[in-house]
Amino acid sequence: MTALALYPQAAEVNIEPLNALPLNLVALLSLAHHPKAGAVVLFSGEVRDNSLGKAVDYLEYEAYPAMAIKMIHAIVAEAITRWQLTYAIAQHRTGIVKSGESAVVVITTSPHRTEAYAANRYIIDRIKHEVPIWKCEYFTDGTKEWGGNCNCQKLTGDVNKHIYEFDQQNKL
Amino acid sequence: MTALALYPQAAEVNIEPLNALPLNLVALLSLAHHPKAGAVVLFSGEVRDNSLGKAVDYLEYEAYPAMAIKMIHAIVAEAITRWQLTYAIAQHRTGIVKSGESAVVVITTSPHRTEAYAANRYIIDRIKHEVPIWKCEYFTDGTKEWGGNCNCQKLTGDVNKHIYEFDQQNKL
Amino acid sequence: MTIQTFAALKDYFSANFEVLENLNHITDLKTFLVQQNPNAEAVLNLSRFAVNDTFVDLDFEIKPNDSISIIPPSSGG
Amino acid sequence: MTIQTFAALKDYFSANFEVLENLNHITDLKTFLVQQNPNAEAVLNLSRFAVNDTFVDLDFEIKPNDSISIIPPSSGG
Repeated sequence: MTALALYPQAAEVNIEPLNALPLNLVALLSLAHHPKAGAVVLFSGEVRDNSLGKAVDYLEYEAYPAMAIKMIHAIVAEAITRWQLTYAIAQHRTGIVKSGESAVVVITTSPHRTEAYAANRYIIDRIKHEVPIWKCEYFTDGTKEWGGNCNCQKLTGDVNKHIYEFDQQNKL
Repeated sequence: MTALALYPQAAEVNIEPLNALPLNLVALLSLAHHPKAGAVVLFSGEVRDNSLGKAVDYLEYEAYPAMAIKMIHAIVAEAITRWQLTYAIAQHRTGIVKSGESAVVVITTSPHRTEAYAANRYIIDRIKHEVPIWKCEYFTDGTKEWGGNCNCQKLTGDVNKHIYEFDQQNKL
Repeated sequence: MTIQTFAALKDYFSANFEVLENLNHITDLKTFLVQQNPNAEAVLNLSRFAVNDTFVDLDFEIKPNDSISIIPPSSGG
Repeated sequence: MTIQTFAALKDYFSANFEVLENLNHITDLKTFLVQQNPNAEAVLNLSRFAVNDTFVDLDFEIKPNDSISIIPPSSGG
């Protein structure tokens, strides 16, 4: 038994991709420390108090769990392999989320920082474009509206083809 | 008095750029929520248990506070203006930091995620290249070595000219 | 075949329903649903189709016992 | 003028010392310090100079009461 055996293989930590309760960023971040990881990047997507100029009361997130859970696991696993991460997790809220609360968190760690940043951005971009999760915005004036973040079809002509901000960054 | 007056202008929160005690990522992250911020990005630079193949016992960070504090404040302020951030802070450890502990934390928030990621990377790159902070690595074999992260002079021929990873990313 | 709809699509269709018509391909199902509710055409044009939880193209061949999910554009995060 | 050194430079010079010689520019100070300790030449070539806490170039003119900091390459983070 070597000293290294004392540390879990952090990349394998298993986190539920969907969560109906408030996301515990602190607990998730505390899992991310790893003796081989020099860089930890956390992204939290939080609910703003306005959307396109209208005052937002709260959001409600609907997911199709059967596909969403598998897809988030696959996206995270792909990022771990591609950037040789020491650790990566992603977790998305379902249900009602209020202004200032976190709707989604992505944490990536790697020996050096370039990989942790790139993988983090890759994971959130793919989740936002592909994973069957939808937000409904409830405004303070009593109206509601289903959000439509992904408009790629207008540009690609194919609902299954997406344009990722991650790739756009790399092309600049 | 409007409803907005209930919220602090988060970008102005004043954090000491240097800290001789363990960095409290949780407390710093909890300051970052803001009703206008849809994206929160946290970077933590942590001490690895190895450096160039040698087992690291701990690091010791030395800073020149008179210049380092002013420079970190200026870099963060510049990033806030350039990317119109709702909030940004950076804090660097001094003294002895052990494996798995955070040596530096940068938090940026903005309405949308592209700006929070870009500003975060910009701040950490400039801190690492420019700010008078130095690490001495103490290895488990009893030897020590001053780290020399910034080698830009070899490429630019000028100790005052740096090559930032941030700009390299944008050129890809 | 059984159909599941989500989010904005539920303003036009039930969350779960059965289609008994003899439809060969996903594109036929889409045409059928537009006939049922012409107001849903715009959102159906933006939606992806999954058969047994795997995304498929419009020319995918449907079997009678397939479970089909119609997925409006994602808006997570 | 007073000199402050940091990090690896302290293996070659005191952390704080005074230079009484009449030196006109930063480059003259650098030459003087290399003469004092030839082993420090490599690290001095990589270091930045600051006068009264502002980075300056080698042709910067020094005044007798200036406080000069010699800054080895940063290695924070």
